[in-house]
Amino acid sequence: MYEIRFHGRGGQGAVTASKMLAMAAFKENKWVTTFPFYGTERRGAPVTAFTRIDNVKIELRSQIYEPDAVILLDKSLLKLVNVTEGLKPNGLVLINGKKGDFESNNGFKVAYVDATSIALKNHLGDPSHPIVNTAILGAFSKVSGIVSVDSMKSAVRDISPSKINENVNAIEEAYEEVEVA
Amino acid sequence: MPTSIPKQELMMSGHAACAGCGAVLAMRYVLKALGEKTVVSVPASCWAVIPGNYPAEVLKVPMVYTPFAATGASISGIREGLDIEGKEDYNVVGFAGDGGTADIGLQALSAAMERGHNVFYIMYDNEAYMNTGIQRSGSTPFGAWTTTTPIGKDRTFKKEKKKVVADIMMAQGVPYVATASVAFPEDLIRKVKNAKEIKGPKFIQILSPCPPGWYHNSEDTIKVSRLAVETRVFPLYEYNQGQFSLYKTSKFVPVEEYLKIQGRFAHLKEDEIKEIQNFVNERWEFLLKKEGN
Amino acid sequence: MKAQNITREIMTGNEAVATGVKLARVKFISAYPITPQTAIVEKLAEMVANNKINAKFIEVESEHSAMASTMTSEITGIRSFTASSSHGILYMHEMLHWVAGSRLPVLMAVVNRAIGPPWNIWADQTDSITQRDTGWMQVYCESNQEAMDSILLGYKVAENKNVMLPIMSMQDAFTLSHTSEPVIIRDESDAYDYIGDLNLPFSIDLKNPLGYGSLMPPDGPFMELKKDMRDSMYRALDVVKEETKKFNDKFNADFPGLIENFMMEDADYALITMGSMSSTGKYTVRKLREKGMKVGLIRILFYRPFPAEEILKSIRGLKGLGVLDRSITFGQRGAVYEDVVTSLYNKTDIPIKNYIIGLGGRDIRVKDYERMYEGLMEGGDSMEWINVGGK
Amino acid sequence: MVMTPTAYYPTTNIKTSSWRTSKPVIDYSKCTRCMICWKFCPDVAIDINENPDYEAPADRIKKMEAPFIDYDHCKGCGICANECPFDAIEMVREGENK
Repeated sequence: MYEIRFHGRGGQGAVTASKMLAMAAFKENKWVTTFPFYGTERRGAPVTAFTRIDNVKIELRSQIYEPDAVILLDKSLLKLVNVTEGLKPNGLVLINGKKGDFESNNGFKVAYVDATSIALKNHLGDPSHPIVNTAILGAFSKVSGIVSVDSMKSAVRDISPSKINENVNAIEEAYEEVEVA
Repeated sequence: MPTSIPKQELMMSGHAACAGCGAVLAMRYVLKALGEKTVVSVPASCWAVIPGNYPAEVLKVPMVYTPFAATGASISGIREGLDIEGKEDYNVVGFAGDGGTADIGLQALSAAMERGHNVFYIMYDNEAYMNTGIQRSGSTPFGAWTTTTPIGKDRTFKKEKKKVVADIMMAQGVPYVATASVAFPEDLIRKVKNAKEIKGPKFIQILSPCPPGWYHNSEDTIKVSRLAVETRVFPLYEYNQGQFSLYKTSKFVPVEEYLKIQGRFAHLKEDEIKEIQNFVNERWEFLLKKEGN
Repeated sequence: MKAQNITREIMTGNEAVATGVKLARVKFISAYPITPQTAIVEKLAEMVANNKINAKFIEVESEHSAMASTMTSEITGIRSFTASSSHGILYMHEMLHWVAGSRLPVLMAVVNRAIGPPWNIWADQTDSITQRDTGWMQVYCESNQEAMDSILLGYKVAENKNVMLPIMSMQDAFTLSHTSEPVIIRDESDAYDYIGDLNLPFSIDLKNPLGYGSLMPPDGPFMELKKDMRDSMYRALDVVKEETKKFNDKFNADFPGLIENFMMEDADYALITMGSMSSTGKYTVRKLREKGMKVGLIRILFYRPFPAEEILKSIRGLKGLGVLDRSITFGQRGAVYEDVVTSLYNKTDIPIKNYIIGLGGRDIRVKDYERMYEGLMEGGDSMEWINVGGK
Repeated sequence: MVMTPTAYYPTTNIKTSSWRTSKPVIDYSKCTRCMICWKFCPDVAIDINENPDYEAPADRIKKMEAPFIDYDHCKGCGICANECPFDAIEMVREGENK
């Protein structure tokens, strides 16, 4: 079982990202569950969402306490949340940002992608509220190897309410641009 | 027969209403106007007791009993269910007292009217909770004694004015709203028939005297009802899709004539009767203005 | 038998319920939105708006009116549905009695959510547990698949001529309602074939103008009617078993029925659970089994009627039993605990513990289950609060 | 089948005459067949006799349907006597002859 925790802000698409990821894995005949932690969700407020992926039916329904990967849709959350809390040894941290935004001495694999720039370039969201979820999923596909980029694109085609081509471009660009520290 | 009242009786004899009950006359007239393709729903009220004990039924049409607050929702469900079955020609009637309409049922009533179901809501207004033994409702008029507005040393009779639900319904934009009286059955039946022409929500408030609750003799039910109209205490009006018309009384009759034959007003002093006369005059002026006269 | 094309989709519990309503050929929906049930109402409204379901949907102003209009629509002979949660269930409490007493086989989907104060929108079964005496059958779902299947099965059981009682189908807030997971969409024509049309023997009929619920004095058949409701509730136990078998044959499904026994064959210690909490319980059972511990789990699906006989059969040979309550009652132990203990009275000497867990959405974790199984091995019949006060 | 709280037993089978302390008596010589008594009866206890000869005075030119009291259901409220414009109905105490 592979467990992913998403951190974002309301309106950035963290919950949708967790669903798209689940959908992509489902397309590869995996069992998936995905759920947000619902607080008083408002635009801008920190949001957490979870996705589990396994080859067999998933029974565990608690929140994810020891994730294999953590995805940050907004690097400013680094000040607010303990990103690596419970992260498994050799776990993956993927950050929407630039190299140097986050340092880890604990052996975690840290990856960066400037999802905000990619989203803006593809006119996803508006300049004050870019929607970065598809870009970050493209990067996640590359650095995790859990779900193929084709499944990711296919999931986005199923779920995106609009701007399908722009979202697919964002996935592809992030897939190319993501860097591991 | 020298009367226009339909002969057909859809309410039967043998019911358990008090002698001289105005509420049974209201039901009798409404059903005469609507005919047998009718379904009635009643909440907790005198009318839940009038049909008598199970298995007795007093109406020749189906009758759905509901909890107190539910009349508006009850008729909504019946209407939509019948429509789904293609029974669009059935009349669906909520028949509730003033407590079940002005107080506990107002929310469900207002919502049902707003949703626009093709239903009748008949409020039989006996101006207090009569089924439970004469407690004050929002529809009890100023000056009336009830068991919860008793004549005591520090607080006597109801000090607040009557909440007129028909006025609220007009303000809400219900397509057909009317007030009626059991003393004027031809007018009452005409109004129900006018309402029937409209596919949408209809609201009619019928003043229905209660001999034990108003402390008048049972033979005076019609007389009291008639005086309520003649003294303008309970003006009769019809609001039909924006057209408002008020029934104008021919002569001035002082409210005292209406009050003095009812024990519930027996304690009133001269200045209090004058105050009631002023309320009545003000409201009459208001209604005249509304009509544009 | 025709070959079944299996369609599996990812959907939330709320979407699964809405899909179940469509498959059950519901013709009338009346509902009032409340978190976390809202998505059911929105999904159904969208289906109606796009003609994907042949039903009338009315947007009422309260849960009381939702249940009142659902009731009267059902009286006209139309299969009717509503959904609610938490305070909405409490607000319609009066109508729940009225619907059951009128013997109307209405179905309501309930998303289990806590009751305030303080405000809390998360999972907790107090809202439906406190309705156990209204005459409604209750089924608690563990997965989104069950959330869908229980709608079809639920109407079938409720409308059985020997039952004629309403049913509520429960799913936990967020843990199912907002969790997406794969669900097999039952074949539409098979579903129609299975469910058939509602045939209410006492529906509104001008030729037989019945009174529905008129005044009954003490010497009228009031007690007899209540006794008949209770008898019917017990008859429903067999009907659930029969209908579960038919359902599973029809759809090649594995709906468990009244209860589910998980790794109980040789178990020494077992926990009784209800709803989505059971999944993490099963996960823990597997984990403990790997360590050689003989533990098992009994999941109650139908809480009303209460499957006393099935539980008695399952617990034979245990050394310890624990009952989980995700609801709170004051001045007595948990509601499910009480029902289990009453059912087993004088029939076993196994010590039975009570665990209060997961109120107000408090997460139910693997280590909580580990603690509970540990507690069973320690022995005794105490009551314990799990994961409180930062423990 | 299950028991349901539904029923239909017409109330006309139930006699409410015992509620009465006085009974209305129609003086057909004064009655004009205006049917006002029938119209205002809350007990539905005044019926219409369709036979135009029913209780018709010999000199009546235009024979009409007549009201008659259903004493099984009349509760004796007195509205009919009070509303009759022709004083054709009198309330008589039960047990006294008229």
